[in-house]
Amino acid sequence: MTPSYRKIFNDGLWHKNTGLVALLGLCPLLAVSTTIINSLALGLATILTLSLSNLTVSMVRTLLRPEIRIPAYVLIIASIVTAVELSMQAWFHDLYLSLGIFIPLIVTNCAIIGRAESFASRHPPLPALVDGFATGAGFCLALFALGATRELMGHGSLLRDAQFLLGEGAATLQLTIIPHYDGFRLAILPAGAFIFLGFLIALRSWLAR
Amino acid sequence: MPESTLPHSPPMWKSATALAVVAAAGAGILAGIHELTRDDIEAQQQRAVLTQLEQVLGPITHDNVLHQDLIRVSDTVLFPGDQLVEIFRARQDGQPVAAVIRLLAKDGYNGDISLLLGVHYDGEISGVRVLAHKETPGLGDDIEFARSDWILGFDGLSLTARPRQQWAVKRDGGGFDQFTGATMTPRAVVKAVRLALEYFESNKDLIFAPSVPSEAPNAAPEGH
Amino acid sequence: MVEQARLAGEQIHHFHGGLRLRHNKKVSCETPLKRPSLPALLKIPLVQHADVNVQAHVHCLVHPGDVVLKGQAIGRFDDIGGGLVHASTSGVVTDISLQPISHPSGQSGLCVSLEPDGRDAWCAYEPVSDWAHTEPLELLERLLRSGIVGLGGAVFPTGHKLQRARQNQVHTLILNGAECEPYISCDEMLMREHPDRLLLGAHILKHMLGAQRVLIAIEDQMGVIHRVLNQLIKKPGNEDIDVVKVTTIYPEGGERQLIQVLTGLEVPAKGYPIDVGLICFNVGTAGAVAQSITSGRPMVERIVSVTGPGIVRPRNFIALLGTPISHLVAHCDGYTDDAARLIVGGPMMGYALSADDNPIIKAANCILVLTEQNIHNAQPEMPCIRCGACARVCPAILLPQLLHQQVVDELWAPAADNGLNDCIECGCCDFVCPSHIPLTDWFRYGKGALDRAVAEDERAEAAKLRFEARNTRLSDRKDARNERITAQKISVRQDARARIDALTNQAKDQEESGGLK
Amino acid sequence: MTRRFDLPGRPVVKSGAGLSGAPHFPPQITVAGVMRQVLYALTPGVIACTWFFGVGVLLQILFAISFALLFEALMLRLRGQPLRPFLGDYSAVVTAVLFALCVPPLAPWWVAMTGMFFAIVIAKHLYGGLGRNLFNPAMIGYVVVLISFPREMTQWLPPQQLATIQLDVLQSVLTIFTGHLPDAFSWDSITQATPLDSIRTGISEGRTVSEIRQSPIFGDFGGLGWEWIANWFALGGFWLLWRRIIGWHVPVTMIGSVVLFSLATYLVDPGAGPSPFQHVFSGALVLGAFFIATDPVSGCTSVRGKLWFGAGVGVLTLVIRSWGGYPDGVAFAVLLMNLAAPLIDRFTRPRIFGHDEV
Amino acid sequence: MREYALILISTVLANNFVLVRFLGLCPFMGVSTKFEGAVSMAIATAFVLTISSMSSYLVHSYLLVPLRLEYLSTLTFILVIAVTVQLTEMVMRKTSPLIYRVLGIFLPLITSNCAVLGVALLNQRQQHNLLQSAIYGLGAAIGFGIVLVMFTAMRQRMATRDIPVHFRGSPIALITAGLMALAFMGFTGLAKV
Amino acid sequence: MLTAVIAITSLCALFGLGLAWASRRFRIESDPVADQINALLPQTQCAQCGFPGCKPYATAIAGGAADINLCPPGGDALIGELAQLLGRKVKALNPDMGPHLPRRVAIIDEDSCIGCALCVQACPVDAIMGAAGLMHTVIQSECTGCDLCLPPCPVDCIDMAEPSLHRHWRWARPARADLAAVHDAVNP
Ligand SMILES: Cc1cc2nc3c(=O)[nH]c(=O)nc-3n(C[C@H](O)[C@H](O)[C@H](O)COP(=O)(O)O)c2cc1C
Ligand SMILES: Cc1cc2nc3c(=O)[nH]c(=O)nc-3n(C[C@H](O)[C@H](O)[C@H](O)COP(=O)(O)O)c2cc1C
Ligand SMILES: Cc1cc2nc3c(=O)[nH]c(=O)nc-3n(C[C@H](O)[C@H](O)[C@H](O)COP(=O)(O)O)c2cc1C
Ligand SMILES: Cc1cc2nc3c(=O)[nH]c(=O)nc-3n(C[C@H](O)[C@H](O)[C@H](O)CO)c2cc1C
Ligand code: SF4
Ligand code: SF4
Ligand code: SF4
Ligand code: SF4
Ligand code: FES
Repeated sequence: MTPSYRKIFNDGLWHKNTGLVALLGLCPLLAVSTTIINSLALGLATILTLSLSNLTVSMVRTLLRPEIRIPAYVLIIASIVTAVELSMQAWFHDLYLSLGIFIPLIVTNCAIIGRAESFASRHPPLPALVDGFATGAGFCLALFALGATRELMGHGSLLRDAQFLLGEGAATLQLTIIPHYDGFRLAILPAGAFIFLGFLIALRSWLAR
Repeated sequence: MPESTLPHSPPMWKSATALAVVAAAGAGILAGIHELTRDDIEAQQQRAVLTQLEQVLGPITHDNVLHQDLIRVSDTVLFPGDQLVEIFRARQDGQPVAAVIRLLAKDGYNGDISLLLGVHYDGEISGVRVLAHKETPGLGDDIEFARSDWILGFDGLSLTARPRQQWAVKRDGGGFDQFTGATMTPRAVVKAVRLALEYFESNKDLIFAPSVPSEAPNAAPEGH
Repeated sequence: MVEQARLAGEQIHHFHGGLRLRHNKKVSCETPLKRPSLPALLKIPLVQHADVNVQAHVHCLVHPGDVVLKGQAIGRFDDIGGGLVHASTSGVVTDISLQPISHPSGQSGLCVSLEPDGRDAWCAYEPVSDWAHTEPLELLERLLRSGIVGLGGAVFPTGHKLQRARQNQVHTLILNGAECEPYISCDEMLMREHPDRLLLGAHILKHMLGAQRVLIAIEDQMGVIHRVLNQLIKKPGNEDIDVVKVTTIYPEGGERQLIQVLTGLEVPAKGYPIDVGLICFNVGTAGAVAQSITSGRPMVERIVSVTGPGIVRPRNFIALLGTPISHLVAHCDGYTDDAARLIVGGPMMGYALSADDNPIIKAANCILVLTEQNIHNAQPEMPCIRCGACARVCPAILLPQLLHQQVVDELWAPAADNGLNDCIECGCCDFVCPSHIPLTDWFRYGKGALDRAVAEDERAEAAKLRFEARNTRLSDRKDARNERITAQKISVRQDARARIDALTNQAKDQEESGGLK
Repeated sequence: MTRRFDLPGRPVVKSGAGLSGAPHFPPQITVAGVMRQVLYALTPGVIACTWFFGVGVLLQILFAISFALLFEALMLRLRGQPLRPFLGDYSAVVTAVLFALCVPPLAPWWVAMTGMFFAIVIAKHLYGGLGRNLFNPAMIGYVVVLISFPREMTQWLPPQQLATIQLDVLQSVLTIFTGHLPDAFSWDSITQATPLDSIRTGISEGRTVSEIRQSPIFGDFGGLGWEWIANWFALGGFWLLWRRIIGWHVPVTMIGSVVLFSLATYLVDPGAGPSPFQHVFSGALVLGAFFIATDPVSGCTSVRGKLWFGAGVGVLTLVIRSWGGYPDGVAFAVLLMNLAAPLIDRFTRPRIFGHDEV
Repeated sequence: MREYALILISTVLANNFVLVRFLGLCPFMGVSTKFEGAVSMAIATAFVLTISSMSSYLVHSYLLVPLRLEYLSTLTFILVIAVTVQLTEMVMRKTSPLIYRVLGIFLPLITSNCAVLGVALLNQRQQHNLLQSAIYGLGAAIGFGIVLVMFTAMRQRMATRDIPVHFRGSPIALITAGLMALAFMGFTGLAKV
Repeated sequence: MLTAVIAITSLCALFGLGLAWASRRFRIESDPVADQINALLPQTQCAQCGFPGCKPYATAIAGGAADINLCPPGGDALIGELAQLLGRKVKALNPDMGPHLPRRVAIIDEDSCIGCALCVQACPVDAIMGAAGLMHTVIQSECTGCDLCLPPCPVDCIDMAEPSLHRHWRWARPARADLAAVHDAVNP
């Protein structure tokens, strides 16, 4: 039985949010969320990969024997991620450089294989695509929230380096929220990433109480 | 992904074949995408290097392929710590115009500071940038262009424009500002830039030697 | 092995932890021992222990209305070795019913109510004229019927303890006079007033055990007793007896601690002193053995200290078992105005009672009454700050702070690993805890709960084995049957036909066994 | 007449409801008592600090205590805990004082605020408050402000004997409140590298220790002023030892390991690093050994564990001082050993009475 | 020698894989609140990481580079890792049932540990040779293991009941990891290269 | 393109062969993981999990064929232990399998028992004694409380009751006092 799209979205964005509830794909979440733009870039890459992988898996779901399902998914995902990586390298080179190995590491983001296994392999392509999108969007949301908090606390700005994602003209998008702000350096350090994510999850759990 | 990743049920070869097919399909598609993006990627990579070089070179004219005209040199006195220093050379009609030196300042507070230094053939600095460093955030990181204009203080200087004893931070009686609470970092950068200039001055000819020697001479010119 | 040279009358070993507490024994030692008047009614509980199930299997041997004589057996219990309970005086059984007894649970137990007839008439008894030439086995036989239990705290039937000890080679008998808990002074009074009885008990027990030597441990502040005992053991016949002074550190009187202090040996955690060739009796027990063997009479009374700041005139009594506590208190001129808590036992290990009409039992060495001021707690319970004070004083060398956490979280396996069962419930850790955590309460609870958890695990393991055994049995039976049937069929019909039939049969069998689900 | 007695278990006594058993004497020591004694023991050192570095020290302590109590009260309220027993246990005050002693005397007020927020709210109350924290709250607070406000945290004043300019009380208060010096002063003129910092930078510039020690900021064995502060803290520490509030294990192994290892390098090459004396009487080592590494809550609890804990703090301090990125390493060393403490406790359980192996 | 020591110090302490590099966090957070499990996981990871680090290197430099197929590295590395894990599992199950009893459960989980792929990719990017790759992998695993084991021991000491409700579970675990990262900042500058 | 496909395919083939060889070379019989899981299961053998006993369920979990939240007698405690053992996330007990109840034991009303022996066959752990035609009794200490003997009994003479093991007096769990009230009482 295919759940309603509304439920798919609710789950992906909030109730079963990968970053904040399921706690999968923590490494990229913490590593790249120093600024909003980095977060968004990785978030978009993840949405793309998830949607494509869910779609592909759902299309080939009847062809695969159960015992090779998972390895096959891994290969499919690895191929998609490499494709995304190549495209970023070609068209968003600065972003590619600043995200480093976390683009290829999308392969091991358990959320992707998890969705492939628990949703895409049991549902037709369209819902699978939507589920991939919703789950990815949930992850992107978590990334965005964390990135925004850390950038604001750490740099006192929002949307710095926007040109990396949106092209040269976007450099002016940067909002300096707190002028002459020296920066609360903990926010951009690894320790701060952990602590801020901890607070974010607590906040979500408080909101969802 | 709790279950194991590969099957262990009996018809092993069948599964292996199926997997190989998936992998082959993936590889095939990727090869296609790779073909498609290859040129763009190469262009982008060049652009990335060039942007960096041009930042420190400023507006100059040259007609060689800057990022490929590269030598690596070493000098035990001026480039301490056995480093191989990269020098990119800009030429116009085969004549030397300027060079970009990529080197490490070895005595930063927390480790090496990687610098990019653009210098005109006449020894005038066209620009300096810090590529990477490990200095204390908030204290020593004002050497970054992104955080302060301090690094622009080198622009237009040369060994002749500023006397040798002035190549130091103010606390040591020189002409460069230090940061409050962080003297070592600027001290290290100033020293590294000065040494690089000295090397450039004394080895100009070798650096711009038309035959492209892969290694410049190790011997340091005397007089330091 | 114990080295003779090391036992020059002073302790040379130490045990871990412990507390130096204010002694407070003098007040009750100044007045001589005395028997109180006969109370109007005795309530004799058939369970005389503090720490076993009050609903243990007990059998009453009399009926309401029966007339009993002093020393007549009136009940029997079967727990921990079993034993007899005797009438403390002569009189009429008025009632046999569940009554409040002196038990930490506050629960009721089966009691025989006895109305004394005032005659205090003994039943027939048979003294041993010459115990030194009587077979130890016969003495043991008498002891088993005498109702004597250990008076040091655990109330384990002395006859059984001796019986088990005789199976091992016991070389040293220790008499425990290190009465280390504050206020309690019944052992001290016994040693003051009847040192000869103590020595007699020592000789009898040594004879019964075949031990080579006897150590009497007393505290270093019992100066008078030390002198008297030393004079006594200089007399001929007492060459094998030594008196050792030990420093007064609570709980030096715990037998494991005492043994370590006297000999440097550690009694293995799951073992008993006899595993290292020793046995330990309370001095009161030795006195009771001496009395009972020489007179032939069972145990019907014990020495009880009635003391504490809540008592007007503290002192020691020789009390009949079953005497109401209030009767003894009345003989001490009653409570002071600020009396606030009634305790059976000492301040460190005793348990509180809610009313003073409870009877004296064999385990009751002391009736302690504390005042409001004594028990006033200046601070509520706070979280543990891991200061380690508890571990510093724990004589069992445990980490109470860790154990506490595990007991609170009900993590029984780690708690067992960390020695929950090795806790002797001495209360030292409680006493020093700046956070005022009732650690000992937690450990008492934990030990009970751990018992249950272990029993549950054992049951599961046994169930697993039986389940597997049953499965193999069923499948063996099925295999055998299949084989038999196949063999028959093959012999009668053609091969092909037989195979089909076998298959049908198999299918049928599967259906049958499918009923299992 | 039967007399009835209250059973233990009334609130005043022990465990609240239900039956409770022996012991029937309540303990004589209390948490607040322990913490108060730590505060008494800190007094000589605090006075010495104030003597050498001015009223700024007292002001920092005042600020830190106020913020600490504020956050403590706030968190107790949020967690639904009673205020009075926990505010009255003085543990937050101890945290605040120890934190304030690590902060430069003229640091602006938000340093104390941030530090106390991380110490009290995050390091302490998110873990469940008193006794539950895994990390030393004061040191968490200190490390957070150290990496977040490195500039403010390196503005150390010279001891009063060397100070050419001194701020009076009002100027100090203003500086702390505004974060800026009064107009007549500049940070570069009134601050000075600490002795440890000077040694670190000096060595990295290739000078030998004896050359570096020519500087007037050095005293007879440690830094001028700093060495006496260390002595007064040690005095307080000995008093705590005597009162049995702390055990000898941590201070002895911590200072001992620093002396041992620095002596080894010192004997090999006296010019390459500070002498053992210099190490012990510099920075926060003595304060750390008696007051910080001895924090019962975040340290090891078994005796052998305490020995390892102290030695670990000592060695790590030395490692960070010699090769790391910070002039002093006590705070990091304490936190790193806090990390390892549960593990150490696991492997250093004492042999239970009557058991064979550990 | 010095170079290898520096790689070790860097991966284990100064640039600890979990706390500074942010790799391998999912198993770090999720795997185990049980001490024995954490130790097993640490050992199993060390094993797999070292082996897969080396085999990825071999495949990369003897297959992908000669054929100019570097862009397929992600695909091949994940393949190599999966096979390494599977082989390790089989061999271990046969040769040492005792070790398998302890480690077996954790082996499949390792495939989804991004540190394993991360190490392979980083080796490639930092142009390590075979021995460097092996040491890098080992160092990463030791760093992961040490931190995991200490973290587990700490988590066991936490008193869940007293932690504010919304912080129970993963938030407090993350905050603890953050405070650990803070402590590990004391190691910055240790591996100056 | 072709190189890529050929290279990857041959790599796969190589790995496939390697694994195939290894799986033959290192074949083993029983699964130690299943034993570990079985050791945690309550051994009630009640089949509520949908498997004929605890061991089969353990094997199913080890093989990845069953989830860890199917055993009602084990309840949440068991799920926690399994999650720890297997490094999985804790889940709620699957309500389809029935609720978690405290352990009970069967007691046969000996007056009504007609000695049909049907319960004996049903009991998975041989906890019921008695010969056909005679009265039957449950050995209390061996009964796991699985309820399997209830349905077959034609006269409904079997009851489930609290086990006597739990009736022994033990010290109660200390309660924590209300700190605020206590503090006020202590410091008036
Ligand atoms: C935690 C800490 C980090 C520091 N980081 C740096 C740094 O990155 N760069 C630097 O030049 N000085 C740094 N310093 C300061 C130096 O130790 C030293 O005080 C300074 O370089 C000397 O300059 P001054 O004479 O202006 O005080 C740091 C100091 C501390 C305590
Ligand atoms: C903490 C503790 C303290 C004890 N204190 C004494 C004591 O002071 N005097 C004593 O005779 N027995 C004391 N005992 C009991 C002894 O351990 C031991 O049971 C007794 O000496 C054995 O003799 P019994 O069988 O005659 O009772 C104590 C036990 C414990 C656990
Ligand atoms: C359940 C139980 C079993 C005992 N079994 C033995 C025994 O087998 N051999 C023995 O010498 N003493 C045995 N004792 C007596 C102990 O050795 C010891 O004297 C008694 O527990 C009193 O010690 P305590 O008051 O220190 O606990 C047993 C005691 C109890 C309570
Ligand atoms: C000897 C001793 C040392 C202490 N040291 C510290 C310390 O270094 N840092 C701190 O925050 N609290 C310290 N405290 C106070 C208290 O233990 C601490 O706040 C707890 O960690 C709070 O749960 C100390 C307390 C004592 C008794
Ligand atoms: S004495 Fe109390 S506060 Fe101290 S460690 Fe033991 S239980 Fe904790
Ligand atoms: S009560 Fe138990 S834990 Fe506490 S000190 Fe005594 S033996 Fe140790
Ligand atoms: S549901 Fe019953 S049979 Fe299944 S595992 Fe649990 S106890 Fe065993
Ligand atoms: S007697 Fe009944 S309830 Fe008990 S184990 Fe046997 S079948 Fe189950
Ligand atoms: S994302 Fe790194 S392990 Fe999951």
